[in-house]
Amino acid sequence: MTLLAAASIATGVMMLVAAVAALVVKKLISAIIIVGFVSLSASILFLLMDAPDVAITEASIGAAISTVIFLWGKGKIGGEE
Amino acid sequence: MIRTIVGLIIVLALSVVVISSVPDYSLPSGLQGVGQDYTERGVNDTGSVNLVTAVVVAYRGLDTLGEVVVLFSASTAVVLVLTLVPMGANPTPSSSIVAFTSGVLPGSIVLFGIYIITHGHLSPGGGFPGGAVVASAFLLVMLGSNKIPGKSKLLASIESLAGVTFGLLGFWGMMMFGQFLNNMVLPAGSPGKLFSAGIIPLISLVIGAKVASELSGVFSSYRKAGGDE
Amino acid sequence: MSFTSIMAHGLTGLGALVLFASGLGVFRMPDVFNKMHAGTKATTLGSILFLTGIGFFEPSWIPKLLLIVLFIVLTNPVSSHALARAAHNEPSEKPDNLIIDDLENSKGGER
Amino acid sequence: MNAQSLFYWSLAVTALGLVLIGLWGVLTRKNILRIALAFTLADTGVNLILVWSGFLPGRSAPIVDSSVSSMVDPLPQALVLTSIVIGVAVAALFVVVGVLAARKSGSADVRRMKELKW
Repeated sequence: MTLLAAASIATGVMMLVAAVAALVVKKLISAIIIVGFVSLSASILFLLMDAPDVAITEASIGAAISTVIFLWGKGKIGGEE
Repeated sequence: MIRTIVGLIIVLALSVVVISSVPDYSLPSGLQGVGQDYTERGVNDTGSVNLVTAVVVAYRGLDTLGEVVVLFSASTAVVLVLTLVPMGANPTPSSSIVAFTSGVLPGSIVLFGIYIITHGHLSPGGGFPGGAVVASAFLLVMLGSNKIPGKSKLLASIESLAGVTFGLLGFWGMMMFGQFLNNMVLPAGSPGKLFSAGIIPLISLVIGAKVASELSGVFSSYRKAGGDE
Repeated sequence: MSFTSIMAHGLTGLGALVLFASGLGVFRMPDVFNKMHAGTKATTLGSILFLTGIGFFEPSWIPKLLLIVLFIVLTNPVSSHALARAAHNEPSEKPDNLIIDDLENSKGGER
Repeated sequence: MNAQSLFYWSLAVTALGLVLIGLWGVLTRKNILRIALAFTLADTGVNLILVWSGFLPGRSAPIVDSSVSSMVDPLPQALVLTSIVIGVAVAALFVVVGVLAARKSGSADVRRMKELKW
Protein backbone atom coordinates (compact mmCIF):
# COMPACT_ATOMS: atom_id res chain seq x y z
CA MET A 1 0.00 0.00 0.00
CA THR A 2 2.94 2.32 0.59
CA LEU A 3 4.04 1.69 -2.96
CA LEU A 4 0.54 2.50 -4.23
CA ALA A 5 0.48 5.73 -2.22
CA ALA A 6 3.87 6.74 -3.63
CA ALA A 7 2.77 5.94 -7.19
CA SER A 8 -0.50 7.86 -6.89
CA ILE A 9 1.15 10.90 -5.31
CA ALA A 10 3.91 10.97 -7.93
CA THR A 11 1.42 10.64 -10.80
CA GLY A 12 -0.88 13.23 -9.26
CA VAL A 13 1.84 15.83 -8.78
CA MET A 14 3.06 15.22 -12.32
CA MET A 15 -0.48 15.65 -13.67
CA LEU A 16 -1.15 18.88 -11.79
CA VAL A 17 2.18 20.41 -12.88
CA ALA A 18 1.51 19.34 -16.48
CA ALA A 19 -2.03 20.76 -16.37
CA VAL A 20 -0.76 24.18 -15.25
CA ALA A 21 2.00 23.98 -17.85
CA ALA A 22 -0.54 23.24 -20.59
CA LEU A 23 -2.35 26.47 -19.78
CA VAL A 24 0.67 28.77 -19.47
CA VAL A 25 3.09 27.39 -22.07
CA LYS A 26 3.64 29.63 -25.10
CA LYS A 27 3.27 27.27 -28.06
CA LEU A 28 -0.18 25.82 -28.66
CA ILE A 29 1.18 22.56 -30.05
CA SER A 30 3.12 21.93 -26.84
CA ALA A 31 -0.06 22.54 -24.87
CA ILE A 32 -1.93 19.95 -26.96
CA ILE A 33 0.76 17.30 -26.42
CA ILE A 34 0.86 18.07 -22.68
CA VAL A 35 -2.92 17.61 -22.41
CA GLY A 36 -2.50 14.23 -24.12
CA PHE A 37 0.09 13.38 -21.46
CA VAL A 38 -2.35 14.37 -18.70
CA SER A 39 -4.98 12.05 -20.21
CA LEU A 40 -2.47 9.20 -20.28
CA SER A 41 -1.55 9.81 -16.63
CA ALA A 42 -5.26 9.86 -15.80
CA SER A 43 -5.54 6.39 -17.29
CA ILE A 44 -2.77 5.27 -14.90
CA LEU A 45 -4.82 6.68 -12.01
CA PHE A 46 -7.91 4.83 -13.26
CA LEU A 47 -5.85 1.64 -13.24
CA LEU A 48 -4.77 2.36 -9.64
CA MET A 49 -8.44 2.85 -8.75
CA ASP A 50 -9.25 -0.70 -9.99
CA ALA A 51 -11.10 0.52 -13.08
CA PRO A 52 -9.40 -1.27 -16.02
CA ASP A 53 -12.36 -0.67 -18.36
CA VAL A 54 -12.21 3.07 -17.81
CA ALA A 55 -8.41 3.03 -18.11
CA ILE A 56 -8.46 1.34 -21.51
CA THR A 57 -11.16 3.72 -22.75
CA GLU A 58 -9.33 6.80 -21.50
CA ALA A 59 -6.06 5.65 -23.07
CA SER A 60 -7.59 5.03 -26.48
CA ILE A 61 -10.04 7.93 -26.61
CA GLY A 62 -8.73 10.65 -24.30
CA ALA A 63 -5.09 10.33 -25.18
CA ALA A 64 -5.23 9.42 -28.86
CA ILE A 65 -8.40 10.63 -30.53
CA SER A 66 -8.88 13.94 -28.74
CA THR A 67 -5.22 14.83 -29.41
CA VAL A 68 -5.86 14.28 -33.12
CA ILE A 69 -8.97 16.48 -32.94
CA PHE A 70 -7.07 19.34 -31.28
CA LEU A 71 -4.18 19.03 -33.72
CA TRP A 72 -6.67 19.40 -36.58
CA GLY A 73 -8.07 22.53 -34.99
CA LYS A 74 -4.60 23.99 -34.53
CA GLY A 75 -3.83 23.28 -38.17
CA LYS A 76 -6.96 25.13 -39.29
CA ILE A 77 -6.50 28.16 -37.05
CA GLY A 78 -2.71 28.35 -37.28
CA GLY A 79 -0.39 30.70 -35.47
CA GLU A 80 0.10 31.13 -31.74
CA GLU A 81 -1.83 33.19 -29.28
CA MET B 1 -3.68 40.43 -15.59
CA ILE B 2 -6.76 41.50 -13.65
CA ARG B 3 -8.66 38.71 -15.37
CA THR B 4 -6.10 36.14 -14.17
CA ILE B 5 -6.31 37.32 -10.58
CA VAL B 6 -10.12 37.37 -10.56
CA GLY B 7 -10.17 33.87 -12.01
CA LEU B 8 -7.73 32.69 -9.36
CA ILE B 9 -9.88 34.19 -6.60
CA ILE B 10 -13.03 32.52 -7.93
CA VAL B 11 -11.31 29.16 -8.20
CA LEU B 12 -9.80 29.41 -4.71
CA ALA B 13 -13.19 30.30 -3.21
CA LEU B 14 -14.73 27.34 -4.97
CA SER B 15 -12.01 25.02 -3.65
CA VAL B 16 -12.61 26.26 -0.08
CA VAL B 17 -16.33 25.55 -0.47
CA VAL B 18 -15.68 22.05 -1.80
CA ILE B 19 -13.12 21.15 0.85
CA SER B 20 -15.31 22.40 3.69
CA SER B 21 -18.23 20.38 2.34
CA VAL B 22 -16.35 17.09 2.85
CA PRO B 23 -17.69 16.10 6.27
CA ASP B 24 -15.10 13.73 7.73
CA TYR B 25 -11.81 12.45 6.48
CA SER B 26 -12.35 8.75 6.97
CA LEU B 27 -12.37 5.83 4.59
CA PRO B 28 -15.74 4.34 3.61
CA SER B 29 -16.20 0.88 5.06
CA GLY B 30 -18.22 -0.88 2.38
CA LEU B 31 -20.60 -0.58 -0.52
CA GLN B 32 -24.19 0.41 0.03
CA GLY B 33 -27.36 0.41 -1.99
CA VAL B 34 -27.36 -0.31 -5.65
CA GLY B 35 -23.61 -0.91 -5.94
CA GLN B 36 -23.74 -3.66 -3.34
CA ASP B 37 -26.76 -5.12 -5.10
CA TYR B 38 -25.01 -5.22 -8.48
CA THR B 39 -21.88 -6.86 -7.09
CA GLU B 40 -23.93 -9.53 -5.34
CA ARG B 41 -26.33 -10.59 -8.06
CA GLY B 42 -24.69 -9.32 -11.24
CA VAL B 43 -23.29 -12.62 -12.46
CA ASN B 44 -26.44 -14.58 -11.68
CA ASP B 45 -28.65 -11.99 -13.37
CA THR B 46 -26.73 -11.42 -16.57
CA GLY B 47 -24.08 -14.14 -16.89
CA SER B 48 -21.44 -11.49 -17.61
CA VAL B 49 -18.19 -11.87 -15.67
CA ASN B 50 -17.23 -8.22 -16.18
CA LEU B 51 -19.70 -6.31 -14.03
CA VAL B 52 -18.99 -2.94 -15.65
CA THR B 53 -20.15 -4.29 -18.99
CA ALA B 54 -23.15 -5.83 -17.25
CA VAL B 55 -24.12 -2.42 -15.85
CA VAL B 56 -23.47 -0.53 -19.10
CA VAL B 57 -25.30 -2.93 -21.38
CA ALA B 58 -27.88 -4.76 -19.29
CA TYR B 59 -28.88 -2.83 -16.17
CA ARG B 60 -28.44 0.64 -17.66
CA GLY B 61 -28.91 -0.29 -21.32
CA LEU B 62 -31.55 2.37 -21.86
CA ASP B 63 -29.12 5.04 -20.63
CA THR B 64 -26.54 3.70 -23.06
CA LEU B 65 -29.09 4.06 -25.86
CA GLY B 66 -29.51 7.71 -24.86
CA GLU B 67 -25.75 8.16 -24.75
CA VAL B 68 -25.45 6.76 -28.26
CA VAL B 69 -28.07 9.28 -29.36
CA VAL B 70 -25.98 12.10 -27.83
CA LEU B 71 -22.92 10.83 -29.67
CA PHE B 72 -24.93 10.62 -32.88
CA SER B 73 -26.17 14.19 -32.62
CA ALA B 74 -22.70 15.53 -31.81
CA SER B 75 -21.12 13.78 -34.78
CA THR B 76 -23.98 14.86 -37.03
CA ALA B 77 -23.44 18.45 -35.93
CA VAL B 78 -19.73 18.24 -36.74
CA VAL B 79 -20.39 16.77 -40.19
CA LEU B 80 -23.15 19.29 -40.89
CA VAL B 81 -21.10 22.32 -39.87
CA LEU B 82 -18.11 21.20 -41.91
CA THR B 83 -20.30 20.45 -44.92
CA LEU B 84 -22.08 23.81 -44.82
CA VAL B 85 -18.84 25.81 -44.51
CA PRO B 86 -16.25 24.41 -46.93
CA MET B 87 -12.69 25.32 -46.01
CA GLY B 88 -10.66 24.02 -48.93
CA ALA B 89 -8.61 20.88 -48.55
CA ASN B 90 -4.89 20.78 -49.23
CA PRO B 91 -3.46 17.60 -47.77
CA THR B 92 0.29 17.12 -48.08
CA PRO B 93 1.07 13.88 -49.92
CA SER B 94 2.53 11.14 -47.74
CA SER B 95 5.72 9.34 -48.64
CA SER B 96 5.66 5.82 -50.02
CA ILE B 97 6.91 4.24 -46.76
CA VAL B 98 4.05 5.76 -44.79
CA ALA B 99 1.54 4.85 -47.50
CA PHE B 100 2.69 1.21 -47.51
CA THR B 101 2.65 0.82 -43.74
CA SER B 102 -0.74 2.45 -43.39
CA GLY B 103 -2.00 -0.19 -45.80
CA VAL B 104 -0.49 -3.08 -43.82
CA LEU B 105 -1.19 -2.18 -40.20
CA PRO B 106 -4.97 -1.47 -40.10
CA GLY B 107 -5.88 -5.13 -40.49
CA SER B 108 -4.28 -6.11 -37.21
CA ILE B 109 -5.58 -2.99 -35.49
CA VAL B 110 -9.15 -3.74 -36.57
CA LEU B 111 -8.69 -7.35 -35.41
CA PHE B 112 -7.58 -6.09 -32.00
CA GLY B 113 -10.56 -3.75 -31.83
CA ILE B 114 -12.97 -6.57 -32.64
CA TYR B 115 -11.30 -8.70 -29.96
CA ILE B 116 -11.86 -5.93 -27.40
CA ILE B 117 -15.50 -5.56 -28.45
CA THR B 118 -16.41 -9.24 -28.44
CA HIS B 119 -14.65 -10.05 -25.16
CA GLY B 120 -16.27 -7.16 -23.32
CA HIS B 121 -18.19 -9.44 -20.98
CA LEU B 122 -15.11 -11.48 -20.07
CA SER B 123 -12.26 -9.00 -19.68
CA PRO B 124 -11.82 -5.20 -19.55
CA GLY B 125 -13.15 -3.65 -22.72
CA GLY B 126 -16.44 -3.55 -24.53
CA GLY B 127 -18.13 -1.49 -27.18
CA PHE B 128 -16.71 1.95 -26.39
CA PRO B 129 -12.92 1.31 -26.30
CA GLY B 130 -13.14 -1.28 -29.09
CA GLY B 131 -15.04 1.12 -31.32
CA ALA B 132 -12.42 3.80 -30.65
CA VAL B 133 -9.64 1.39 -31.63
CA VAL B 134 -11.41 0.54 -34.90
CA ALA B 135 -11.90 4.26 -35.57
CA SER B 136 -8.17 4.85 -35.01
CA ALA B 137 -7.43 2.23 -37.68
CA PHE B 138 -9.71 4.19 -40.02
CA LEU B 139 -7.81 7.36 -39.08
CA LEU B 140 -4.51 5.66 -39.97
CA VAL B 141 -5.88 4.66 -43.39
CA MET B 142 -7.01 8.22 -44.04
CA LEU B 143 -3.75 9.82 -42.94
CA GLY B 144 -1.69 7.44 -45.04
CA SER B 145 -3.62 7.56 -48.28
CA ASN B 146 -3.31 10.50 -50.62
CA LYS B 147 -6.96 10.54 -51.61
CA ILE B 148 -9.62 12.71 -50.05
CA PRO B 149 -12.60 10.54 -49.17
CA GLY B 150 -15.71 11.13 -51.20
CA LYS B 151 -19.26 10.81 -49.98
CA SER B 152 -19.28 7.50 -48.16
CA LYS B 153 -22.70 5.95 -47.97
CA LEU B 154 -21.17 2.93 -46.22
CA LEU B 155 -20.38 4.75 -42.95
CA ALA B 156 -23.85 6.26 -42.77
CA SER B 157 -25.53 2.94 -43.45
CA ILE B 158 -23.45 1.10 -40.81
CA GLU B 159 -24.36 3.83 -38.34
CA SER B 160 -28.09 3.65 -39.08
CA LEU B 161 -28.11 -0.15 -39.13
CA ALA B 162 -26.39 -0.29 -35.72
CA GLY B 163 -28.87 2.16 -34.22
CA VAL B 164 -31.87 0.27 -35.59
CA THR B 165 -30.43 -3.04 -34.36
CA PHE B 166 -30.01 -1.64 -30.85
CA GLY B 167 -33.65 -0.63 -30.80
CA LEU B 168 -34.84 -3.94 -32.23
CA LEU B 169 -32.83 -5.95 -29.67
CA GLY B 170 -34.47 -3.85 -26.98
CA PHE B 171 -37.94 -4.43 -28.37
CA TRP B 172 -37.26 -8.17 -28.61
CA GLY B 173 -37.01 -8.28 -24.83
CA MET B 174 -40.16 -6.16 -24.63
CA MET B 175 -42.13 -8.60 -26.73
CA MET B 176 -40.90 -11.70 -24.91
CA PHE B 177 -40.92 -10.46 -21.32
CA GLY B 178 -42.55 -7.06 -21.40
CA GLN B 179 -39.29 -5.34 -20.47
CA PHE B 180 -37.07 -3.20 -22.69
CA LEU B 181 -33.62 -4.79 -23.27
CA ASN B 182 -34.39 -7.86 -21.18
CA ASN B 183 -31.23 -9.93 -21.14
CA MET B 184 -32.93 -13.31 -20.88
CA VAL B 185 -34.15 -13.53 -24.48
CA LEU B 186 -31.00 -15.55 -25.16
CA PRO B 187 -29.72 -18.16 -22.67
CA ALA B 188 -27.22 -16.80 -20.15
CA GLY B 189 -24.90 -19.77 -20.65
CA SER B 190 -22.05 -20.49 -18.28
CA PRO B 191 -20.20 -17.36 -17.10
CA GLY B 192 -16.67 -17.08 -18.45
CA LYS B 193 -17.34 -18.53 -21.91
CA LEU B 194 -17.33 -16.46 -25.10
CA PHE B 195 -20.90 -17.38 -26.04
CA SER B 196 -22.64 -16.51 -22.81
CA ALA B 197 -24.31 -13.59 -21.05
CA GLY B 198 -27.45 -13.41 -23.17
CA ILE B 199 -27.57 -10.50 -25.61
CA ILE B 200 -24.68 -8.59 -23.99
CA PRO B 201 -22.14 -9.54 -26.72
CA LEU B 202 -24.62 -8.56 -29.43
CA ILE B 203 -25.29 -5.18 -27.86
CA SER B 204 -21.54 -4.67 -27.38
CA LEU B 205 -21.05 -5.35 -31.07
CA VAL B 206 -23.78 -2.84 -31.95
CA ILE B 207 -22.30 -0.19 -29.66
CA GLY B 208 -18.83 -0.82 -31.12
CA ALA B 209 -20.09 -0.43 -34.68
CA LYS B 210 -21.95 2.74 -33.75
CA VAL B 211 -18.98 4.38 -31.96
CA ALA B 212 -16.54 3.36 -34.70
CA SER B 213 -18.71 4.65 -37.54
CA GLU B 214 -19.49 7.93 -35.81
CA LEU B 215 -15.89 8.74 -34.89
CA SER B 216 -14.84 7.71 -38.41
CA GLY B 217 -17.47 10.05 -39.82
CA VAL B 218 -16.02 12.91 -37.75
CA PHE B 219 -12.49 12.12 -38.98
CA SER B 220 -13.63 11.79 -42.57
CA SER B 221 -15.33 15.17 -42.53
CA TYR B 222 -12.20 16.67 -40.92
CA ARG B 223 -10.15 15.21 -43.72
CA LYS B 224 -12.50 16.65 -46.31
CA ALA B 225 -12.11 20.06 -44.71
CA GLY B 226 -8.31 19.79 -44.88
CA GLY B 227 -6.04 20.37 -41.97
CA ASP B 228 -2.71 18.59 -42.41
CA GLU B 229 -0.61 21.67 -42.80
CA MET C 1 20.18 -16.55 -7.90
CA SER C 2 19.34 -18.44 -11.05
CA PHE C 3 20.29 -17.60 -14.61
CA THR C 4 16.76 -16.56 -15.65
CA SER C 5 16.44 -14.24 -12.69
CA ILE C 6 19.74 -12.54 -13.47
CA MET C 7 18.78 -12.19 -17.13
CA ALA C 8 15.34 -10.82 -16.26
CA HIS C 9 16.58 -8.18 -13.84
CA GLY C 10 19.57 -7.29 -16.00
CA LEU C 11 17.59 -6.88 -19.21
CA THR C 12 14.75 -4.85 -17.68
CA GLY C 13 17.30 -2.64 -15.92
CA LEU C 14 19.28 -2.16 -19.11
CA GLY C 15 16.10 -1.34 -21.03
CA ALA C 16 15.06 1.21 -18.42
CA LEU C 17 18.53 2.76 -18.60
CA VAL C 18 18.36 3.06 -22.40
CA LEU C 19 14.88 4.60 -22.16
CA PHE C 20 16.17 7.08 -19.58
CA ALA C 21 19.09 7.99 -21.84
CA SER C 22 16.64 8.56 -24.69
CA GLY C 23 14.55 10.86 -22.54
CA LEU C 24 17.66 12.76 -21.50
CA GLY C 25 18.65 13.05 -25.15
CA VAL C 26 15.32 14.64 -26.05
CA PHE C 27 16.03 17.31 -23.44
CA ARG C 28 19.70 17.88 -24.18
CA MET C 29 20.00 17.73 -27.96
CA PRO C 30 20.07 21.07 -29.80
CA ASP C 31 17.67 20.78 -32.78
CA VAL C 32 14.76 18.71 -34.03
CA PHE C 33 16.66 16.07 -35.96
CA ASN C 34 19.12 15.40 -33.15
CA LYS C 35 16.24 15.13 -30.67
CA MET C 36 14.52 12.73 -33.01
CA HIS C 37 17.62 10.58 -33.21
CA ALA C 38 17.59 10.19 -29.43
CA GLY C 39 13.84 9.88 -29.18
CA THR C 40 13.20 7.16 -31.75
CA LYS C 41 16.22 4.88 -32.14
CA ALA C 42 16.91 4.55 -28.44
CA THR C 43 13.27 3.95 -27.53
CA THR C 44 13.06 1.06 -29.99
CA LEU C 45 16.10 -0.62 -28.41
CA GLY C 46 14.97 0.19 -24.88
CA SER C 47 11.45 -1.17 -25.33
CA ILE C 48 12.68 -4.37 -26.95
CA LEU C 49 15.23 -4.97 -24.15
CA PHE C 50 12.57 -4.31 -21.53
CA LEU C 51 10.06 -6.68 -23.14
CA THR C 52 12.73 -9.40 -23.44
CA GLY C 53 13.44 -9.04 -19.73
CA ILE C 54 9.73 -9.39 -18.96
CA GLY C 55 9.74 -12.53 -21.10
CA PHE C 56 12.36 -13.98 -18.73
CA PHE C 57 10.17 -13.08 -15.75
CA GLU C 58 7.00 -14.67 -17.16
CA PRO C 59 7.73 -17.27 -19.85
CA SER C 60 4.02 -17.83 -20.51
CA TRP C 61 3.67 -14.27 -21.85
CA ILE C 62 6.24 -14.74 -24.62
CA PRO C 63 3.75 -14.97 -27.57
CA LYS C 64 2.05 -11.72 -26.55
CA LEU C 65 5.43 -10.04 -25.99
CA LEU C 66 6.59 -11.17 -29.44
CA LEU C 67 3.49 -9.56 -30.94
CA ILE C 68 4.25 -6.31 -29.10
CA VAL C 69 7.86 -6.39 -30.32
CA LEU C 70 6.66 -6.97 -33.88
CA PHE C 71 4.31 -4.01 -33.60
CA ILE C 72 7.05 -1.75 -32.22
CA VAL C 73 9.46 -2.79 -34.97
CA LEU C 74 6.80 -2.05 -37.59
CA THR C 75 5.55 1.27 -36.26
CA ASN C 76 8.44 3.06 -34.56
CA PRO C 77 10.66 3.59 -37.66
CA VAL C 78 7.67 4.59 -39.78
CA SER C 79 6.42 7.12 -37.27
CA SER C 80 9.89 8.63 -36.91
CA HIS C 81 10.10 8.80 -40.70
CA ALA C 82 6.80 10.65 -40.89
CA LEU C 83 7.89 12.98 -38.07
CA ALA C 84 11.16 13.75 -39.82
CA ARG C 85 9.33 14.55 -43.07
CA ALA C 86 6.96 16.86 -41.21
CA ALA C 87 9.87 18.61 -39.47
CA HIS C 88 11.67 18.98 -42.79
CA ASN C 89 8.61 20.66 -44.31
CA GLU C 90 8.69 23.27 -41.53
CA PRO C 91 11.21 25.97 -42.54
CA SER C 92 11.61 27.35 -39.02
CA GLU C 93 12.87 24.00 -37.73
CA LYS C 94 15.84 23.85 -40.10
CA PRO C 95 19.11 23.62 -38.14
CA ASP C 96 21.82 26.20 -38.80
CA ASN C 97 24.65 23.77 -39.41
CA LEU C 98 22.90 21.77 -42.11
CA ILE C 99 25.32 21.43 -45.03
CA ILE C 100 24.03 18.60 -47.24
CA ASP C 101 20.25 18.28 -47.60
CA ASP C 102 19.56 15.30 -49.82
CA LEU C 103 15.80 15.42 -49.31
CA GLU C 104 15.64 19.03 -50.46
CA ASN C 105 17.81 18.25 -53.50
CA SER C 106 15.68 15.28 -54.51
CA LYS C 107 12.40 17.18 -54.42
CA GLY C 108 10.35 17.01 -57.56
CA GLY C 109 10.92 13.29 -57.74
CA GLU C 110 9.19 10.88 -55.46
CA ARG C 111 8.52 12.59 -52.16
CA MET D 1 -2.53 9.32 8.48
CA ASN D 2 -1.61 5.86 7.33
CA ALA D 3 -0.55 4.88 3.81
CA GLN D 4 -3.97 3.63 2.81
CA SER D 5 -5.84 6.83 3.53
CA LEU D 6 -2.97 8.84 2.05
CA PHE D 7 -3.44 6.87 -1.16
CA TYR D 8 -7.20 7.38 -1.05
CA TRP D 9 -7.14 11.13 -0.45
CA SER D 10 -4.25 11.90 -2.81
CA LEU D 11 -6.41 10.62 -5.67
CA ALA D 12 -9.20 12.99 -4.63
CA VAL D 13 -6.82 15.93 -4.39
CA THR D 14 -5.48 15.24 -7.88
CA ALA D 15 -8.97 15.03 -9.37
CA LEU D 16 -10.19 18.20 -7.62
CA GLY D 17 -7.02 20.03 -8.62
CA LEU D 18 -7.56 19.10 -12.26
CA VAL D 19 -11.14 20.41 -12.17
CA LEU D 20 -10.04 23.69 -10.57
CA ILE D 21 -7.12 24.19 -12.98
CA GLY D 22 -9.42 23.52 -15.91
CA LEU D 23 -11.97 26.00 -14.59
CA TRP D 24 -9.27 28.62 -14.11
CA GLY D 25 -8.13 28.05 -17.68
CA VAL D 26 -11.65 28.41 -19.06
CA LEU D 27 -12.07 31.67 -17.15
CA THR D 28 -8.78 33.31 -17.98
CA ARG D 29 -7.33 32.07 -21.27
CA LYS D 30 -7.85 33.98 -24.51
CA ASN D 31 -7.17 31.54 -27.34
CA ILE D 32 -10.30 29.55 -28.20
CA LEU D 33 -8.38 26.29 -28.60
CA ARG D 34 -6.66 26.88 -25.24
CA ILE D 35 -10.11 27.19 -23.69
CA ALA D 36 -11.12 23.89 -25.32
CA LEU D 37 -7.98 22.28 -23.84
CA ALA D 38 -8.82 23.61 -20.37
CA PHE D 39 -12.34 22.23 -20.80
CA THR D 40 -10.87 18.80 -21.58
CA LEU D 41 -8.70 18.98 -18.45
CA ALA D 42 -11.75 19.73 -16.29
CA ASP D 43 -13.59 16.88 -17.99
CA THR D 44 -10.79 14.45 -17.08
CA GLY D 45 -10.89 15.69 -13.49
CA VAL D 46 -14.65 15.15 -13.22
CA ASN D 47 -14.27 11.61 -14.56
CA LEU D 48 -11.58 10.95 -11.95
CA ILE D 49 -13.85 12.21 -9.16
CA LEU D 50 -16.74 10.01 -10.34
CA VAL D 51 -14.60 6.87 -10.43
CA TRP D 52 -13.05 7.80 -7.09
CA SER D 53 -16.50 8.04 -5.49
CA GLY D 54 -17.01 4.31 -6.04
CA PHE D 55 -13.49 3.32 -5.09
CA LEU D 56 -12.52 1.48 -1.92
CA PRO D 57 -8.83 0.82 -1.27
CA GLY D 58 -7.83 -2.80 -0.88
CA ARG D 59 -10.62 -4.25 -2.99
CA SER D 60 -10.30 -5.64 -6.49
CA ALA D 61 -11.60 -4.68 -9.93
CA PRO D 62 -15.25 -5.56 -10.70
CA ILE D 63 -14.47 -8.69 -12.72
CA VAL D 64 -15.82 -11.76 -10.99
CA ASP D 65 -13.33 -14.53 -10.45
CA SER D 66 -13.15 -17.46 -8.07
CA SER D 67 -10.37 -15.74 -6.13
CA VAL D 68 -12.20 -12.42 -5.77
CA SER D 69 -14.12 -11.86 -2.55
CA SER D 70 -14.88 -8.10 -2.49
CA MET D 71 -14.82 -5.56 -5.26
CA VAL D 72 -15.25 -1.85 -5.92
CA ASP D 73 -18.52 -0.26 -7.06
CA PRO D 74 -19.09 -0.94 -10.79
CA LEU D 75 -21.77 1.71 -11.26
CA PRO D 76 -19.60 4.90 -11.38
CA GLN D 77 -17.17 3.14 -13.71
CA ALA D 78 -19.99 2.33 -16.11
CA LEU D 79 -21.19 5.95 -16.04
CA VAL D 80 -17.67 7.29 -16.64
CA LEU D 81 -17.25 4.91 -19.58
CA THR D 82 -20.06 6.70 -21.40
CA SER D 83 -18.94 10.10 -20.08
CA ILE D 84 -15.51 9.80 -21.72
CA VAL D 85 -17.02 9.09 -25.14
CA ILE D 86 -19.48 11.97 -24.79
CA GLY D 87 -16.58 14.17 -23.69
CA VAL D 88 -14.62 13.55 -26.86
CA ALA D 89 -17.69 14.15 -29.02
CA VAL D 90 -18.33 17.46 -27.25
CA ALA D 91 -14.67 18.41 -27.65
CA ALA D 92 -14.88 17.69 -31.39
CA LEU D 93 -17.94 19.94 -31.70
CA PHE D 94 -16.23 22.63 -29.55
CA VAL D 95 -13.16 22.61 -31.79
CA VAL D 96 -15.18 22.80 -35.01
CA VAL D 97 -17.31 25.69 -33.80
CA GLY D 98 -14.22 27.42 -32.41
CA VAL D 99 -12.41 27.07 -35.72
CA LEU D 100 -15.40 28.53 -37.56
CA ALA D 101 -15.64 31.47 -35.14
CA ALA D 102 -11.90 32.10 -35.43
CA ARG D 103 -12.08 32.11 -39.22
CA LYS D 104 -15.07 34.45 -39.15
CA SER D 105 -13.44 36.99 -36.84
CA GLY D 106 -9.97 36.60 -38.30
CA SER D 107 -8.28 35.65 -35.03
CA ALA D 108 -8.41 32.91 -32.42
CA ASP D 109 -8.72 35.51 -29.64
CA VAL D 110 -12.08 35.28 -27.90
CA ARG D 111 -12.07 39.00 -27.13
CA ARG D 112 -12.36 39.71 -30.87
CA MET D 113 -15.39 37.48 -31.35
CA LYS D 114 -18.01 40.20 -31.18
CA GLU D 115 -20.86 37.99 -32.39
CA LEU D 116 -20.85 36.15 -29.08
CA LYS D 117 -21.32 39.27 -26.95
CA TRP D 118 -24.60 40.81 -26.02
